[in-house]
Amino acid sequence: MALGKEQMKLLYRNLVRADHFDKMMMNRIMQGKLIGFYHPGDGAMAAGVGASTFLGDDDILNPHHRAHGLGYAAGRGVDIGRYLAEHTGKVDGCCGGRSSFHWSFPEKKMYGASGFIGWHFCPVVGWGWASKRKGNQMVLMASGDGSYGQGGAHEAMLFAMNWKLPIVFFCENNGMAIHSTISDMHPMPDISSLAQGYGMPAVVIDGQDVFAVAETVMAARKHALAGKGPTFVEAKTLRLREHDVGTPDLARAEPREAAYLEELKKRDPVVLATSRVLAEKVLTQKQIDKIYKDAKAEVEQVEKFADDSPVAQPSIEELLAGVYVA
Amino acid sequence: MALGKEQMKLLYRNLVRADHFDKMMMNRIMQGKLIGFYHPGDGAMAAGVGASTFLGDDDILNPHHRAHGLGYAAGRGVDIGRYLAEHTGKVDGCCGGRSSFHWSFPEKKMYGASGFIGWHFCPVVGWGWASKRKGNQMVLMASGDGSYGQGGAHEAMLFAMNWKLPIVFFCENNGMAIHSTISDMHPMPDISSLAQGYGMPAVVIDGQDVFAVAETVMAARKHALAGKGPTFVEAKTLRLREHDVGTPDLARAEPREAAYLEELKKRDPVVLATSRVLAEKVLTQKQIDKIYKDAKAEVEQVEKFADDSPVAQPSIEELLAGVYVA
Amino acid sequence: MSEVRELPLVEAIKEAYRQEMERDESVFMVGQDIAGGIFPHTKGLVEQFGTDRIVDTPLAELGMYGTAFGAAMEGFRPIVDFMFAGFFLNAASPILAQTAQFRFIHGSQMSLPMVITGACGAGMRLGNEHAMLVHNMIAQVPGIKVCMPSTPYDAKGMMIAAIRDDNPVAFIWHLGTMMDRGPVPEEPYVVPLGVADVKREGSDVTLVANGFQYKNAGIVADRLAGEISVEIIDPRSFSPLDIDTILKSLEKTGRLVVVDESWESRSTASEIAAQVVDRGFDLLDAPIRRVTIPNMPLPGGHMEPYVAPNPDAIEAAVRDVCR
Amino acid sequence: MSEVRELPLVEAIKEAYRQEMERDESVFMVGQDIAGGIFPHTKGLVEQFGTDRIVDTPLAELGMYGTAFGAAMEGFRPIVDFMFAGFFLNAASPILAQTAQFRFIHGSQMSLPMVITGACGAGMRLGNEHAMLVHNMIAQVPGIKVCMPSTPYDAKGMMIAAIRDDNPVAFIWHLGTMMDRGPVPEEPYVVPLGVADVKREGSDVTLVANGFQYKNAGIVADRLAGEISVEIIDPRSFSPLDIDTILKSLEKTGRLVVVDESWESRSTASEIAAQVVDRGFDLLDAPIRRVTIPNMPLPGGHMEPYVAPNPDAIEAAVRDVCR
Ligand SMILES: Cc1ncc(C[n+]2csc(CCOP(=O)(O)OP(=O)(O)O)c2C)c(N)n1
Ligand SMILES: Cc1ncc(C[n+]2csc(CCOP(=O)(O)OP(=O)(O)O)c2C)c(N)n1
Ligand SMILES: [Mg+2]
Ligand SMILES: [Mg+2]
Repeated sequence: MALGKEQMKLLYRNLVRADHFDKMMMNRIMQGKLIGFYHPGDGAMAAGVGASTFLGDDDILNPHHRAHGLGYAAGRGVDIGRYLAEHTGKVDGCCGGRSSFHWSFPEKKMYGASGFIGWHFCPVVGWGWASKRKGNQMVLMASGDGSYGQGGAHEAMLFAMNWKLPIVFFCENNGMAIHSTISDMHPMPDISSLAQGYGMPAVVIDGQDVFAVAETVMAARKHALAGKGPTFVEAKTLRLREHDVGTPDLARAEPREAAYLEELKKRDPVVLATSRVLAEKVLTQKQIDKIYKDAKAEVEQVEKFADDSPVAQPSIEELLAGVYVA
Repeated sequence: MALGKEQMKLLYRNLVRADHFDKMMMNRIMQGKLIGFYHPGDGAMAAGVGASTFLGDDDILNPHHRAHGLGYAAGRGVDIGRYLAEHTGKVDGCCGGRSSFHWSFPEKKMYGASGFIGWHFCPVVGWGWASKRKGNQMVLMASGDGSYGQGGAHEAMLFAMNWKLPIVFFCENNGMAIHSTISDMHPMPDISSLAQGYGMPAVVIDGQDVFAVAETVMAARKHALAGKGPTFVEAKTLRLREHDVGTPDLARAEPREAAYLEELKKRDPVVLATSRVLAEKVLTQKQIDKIYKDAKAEVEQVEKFADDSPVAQPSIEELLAGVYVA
Repeated sequence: MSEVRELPLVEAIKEAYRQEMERDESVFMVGQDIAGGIFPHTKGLVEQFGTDRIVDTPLAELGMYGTAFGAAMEGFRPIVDFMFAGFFLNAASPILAQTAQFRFIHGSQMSLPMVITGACGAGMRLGNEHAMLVHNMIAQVPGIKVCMPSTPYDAKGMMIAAIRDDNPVAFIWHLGTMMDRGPVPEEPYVVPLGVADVKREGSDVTLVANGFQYKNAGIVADRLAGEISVEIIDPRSFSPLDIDTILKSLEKTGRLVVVDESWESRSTASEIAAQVVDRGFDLLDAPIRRVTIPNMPLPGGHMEPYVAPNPDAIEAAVRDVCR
Repeated sequence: MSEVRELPLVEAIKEAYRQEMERDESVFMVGQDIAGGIFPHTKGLVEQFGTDRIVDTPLAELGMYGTAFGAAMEGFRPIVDFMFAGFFLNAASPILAQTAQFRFIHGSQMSLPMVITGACGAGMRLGNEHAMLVHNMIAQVPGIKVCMPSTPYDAKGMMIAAIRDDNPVAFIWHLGTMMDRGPVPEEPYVVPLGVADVKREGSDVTLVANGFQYKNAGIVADRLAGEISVEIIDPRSFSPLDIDTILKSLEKTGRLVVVDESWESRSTASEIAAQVVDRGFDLLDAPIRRVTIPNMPLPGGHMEPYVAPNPDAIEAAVRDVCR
């Protein structure tokens, strides 16, 4: 499925935006202007943007935890102001400021998040089942290589293949899970080898190439919507920084080597995408400059919105009233 | 690994014994002389006998739930009197009469049972880990096709392959899980396809052939003890009767067809083994008659032992003292 | 009043399923071997509703539960059947962590209308795993309603209430009540969740019990009739717990015994005692006694009858507080 | 008496690991990223003990827990670290069903010497999942001991006790106490499990609290000094629960407040109240108040400080029972 120029432009713009959002979050956490933690997506924002930008409005989108899903949020057109307000405990947060990082935009069919890595392998079965019953929607299920250790991943893949559910298992394989390296945690070179056990089609792609990701996911989506069942898409990516900002960056118990990290930096997806859009004359340098300017302006506006929003401190009674539907 | 004559004799004897034990349990449950339920192994006792008869004393053996593990118990040389006494709530039961079907012989390294199908995929990792540390023992992990639906199966196979643990995943695939048929529950023809996801060697064999089972498992055991890691052995077998005695025998919501069940009966493992030991002159008809006579006598003795044993009704205080190690 | 049909409790539950599935296309059931049926409560439903709405899954509780959990977000109203209620533990993480908090933590924007069900109870002599009443495990965590019926009438009305509720509801039922017969109106009706029921009036002591233990409570009240006047309250729901009805009864009796077929530790019996001593301290004329499974896994074999709560143990506790 | 070193609580725990692993070859640790270390309690251990005994696993709690569960049957003494205690829910089935009943149901022939551990507690503002204290979920089920230390001294002694115990022991620790410093003897020692500690004597009211809440209790006792004399009891263990020490204190005070950083429903606070009203009815001069998280998932953001138990809420409860 070759991309048109307008599609490439949109992907490029979303990638730049996502990259700006990620840097905004890194800056804020270091400045103490974010609640809790932040797991930086630096150098790995292409996968989420590519996977999410061309989904249908009815498709269900489960973002990866890394970069707190910002690549997917950018691709989906989520209101980043309300996203940030949630991460700062403000009344305009998308969950009223009570969720910290558990952001959710049900109207965008991004139902929510959890601190339990791999939790989504449970509801994805029902999302897929419901999508099949409805007939005109599918599920993009994003998560990391680490999450495929969970037993729930097996049950989800089993059910998906057994019932031919319209699900794309989209794995951002950055080769790491906190301090663990994938080679220590998985016996095969590719995570997607797991798909073989169910006869599920699997593709391995360069997750740094936002265009390749979009093409592959859209093909898998078509396959799903045609009633042909799930696909496993493994996007090879990388982790430039520590697992969460401020903690040590180790491989097992040793610091990761600076030279190795320098190598990784060469695969920066924004740099790759920029050369391509320039080479293929999709965008001019001037247009690119404008995209950067807009992204910067959007970040400023997002931060102002979140910072201006009052701290959310509802009463115990108000909170209790939110536990159950009356 | 070709079997010697003495090995074949032993397998044959254990098969006949196991078959007698299974019939004893079926009779007793129908007569109301057994507590709870019984899941008959009728027509499918070869797999357990074949898999367990030649294990080493230090090997850990987790029996399949079907026939309440009697094929494995017979192969392992477990005291069937204490086994039955447990199933009848007697003081001489292997667990003091309090477990019903949760029998256990720790001294035989058969650690216990659970009513949660697939529970064993959790401890098997530790059994395998400990066996690897000790170096001279392995784990025979038996269960049914249904149990491989559990997420724990994935985690166990992942850990086993990742750490090259000495485990044989022995699956008795009878094509059924209560009323569910495997073709409805698993997208591939073989359960052992799952092993491919981890690069784990897998073998599919005729589970009705007690000799083939023993040969295959012993080869997999050797592989495990050589430090080469786990093997998946799928023994194709069948279920002649209802899931548990007294309940309807359905495939989904329809009764299973009589003609189909008649077909299955032709694959009776005792009949198959008898022709072979006669044809290969491993045993004479006279010797076979003796084996049958002995098995019958053993059943009588086992039943007498269990029936003579007093009902176990310890006091609440005695029971409470058994919850924790003092 | 026209005469009312009698039905066994398990058929009352099935009638609730049937009527709600007829009324509302979005209701469906998911479980293991429910098309064929393990207990009679699902038998025959597949013929009427087909495999799109009576959904059998592989032997995998996370995937099975997930079918319901995810579908509920997409506008369906699933009923997920764990066969034996204790098997819910295989999906404890999505239930106790994710389902329970999903609405609240995400800003109370979404609802998860779903019923989590399973059979349980001492009586099969198979021990802890099959007998476990899991109500206390679930009721410990806010975000899921929890209930268990004692009579066929309540069974139908509470199941309909559970299906129509926009919250996740865990509805467990006791195998020891499965074949109990009682009047059940044919038309659909609702027994509200969170409301206890004074099932028998009395003046000397308040006896709280439900499920199979409700029958044991009745045996004890009969035994003591003429001697001690026992008021029996069926809490029906464990969460929310209707403590007001119990406090009101205590205004009359001043004495309380709570029966709970569960371990004593952190049980509904304990919770009721704690709430009563907090809010009704002045009403109490005697210690509150709890009749529960002592703190041990329920053994199987011949031990169930005297280890699980039973009429003798209940009678002793009632006599004790009435001394 | 010689001067005793001060250590942060987390280092006290690490010292217990280290000394027990030096003493006994069969002790090992298993968890996720424990070689690198998430909290300081495992940092550096892999250098001394190697990857055979500091075992990192894939991101898979069933397999991770299974490594410990199975190894315990084979004569090892595993410590399994869930990182955040709430993640235990991913292995709730083998823990709450299998581990808890394993010994008993199989005729008390085997033992499962293992420690289940994880960090928890409000303070990170991430909400329920990361903050959850899981002690009440585990203590509900008989067969596993459960405890949480309040001081570095107790942390070391209780961890050593847990490792040496032949039963499964869940040892949780509160992130809000991680860096608290206190005297910790260098040599190994044991603080017995199941024994509460009167950490501060008083005569007007008994205040039960532990972990981070023990500190809040101290703040309140200081605030009230001269006005209300507060006796602070640290239960240390939740299961078994040392109710005798609390009853003894009540003989003096007649008033009880229990702080429990957990939902109110079926909490340790409820269980203590129930046991006290059962066994110590005549000792009570006032209602028993529980200070807990109200029955809602703990929200994150800026709501933690007033939703979780805090000095103001504790003070109000104490004043209330002392009116
Ligand atoms: C159930 C559970 N176990 C462990 C953790 C701790 N944890 C948080 S992120 C993470 C690694 C996730 O790895 P991966 O899925 O590859 O995503 P990545 O962080 O590499 O993008 C772990 C182990 C958790 N949050 N939840
Ligand atoms: C966790 C759990 N889920 C469901 C059941 C109910 N159940 C008992 S046996 C069984 C089928 C097992 O199938 P399989 O593993 O193939 O063994 P088989 O009975 O065919 O020999 C089921 C679903 C159970 N006991 N435990
Ligand atoms: Mg990763
Ligand atoms: Mg089977």
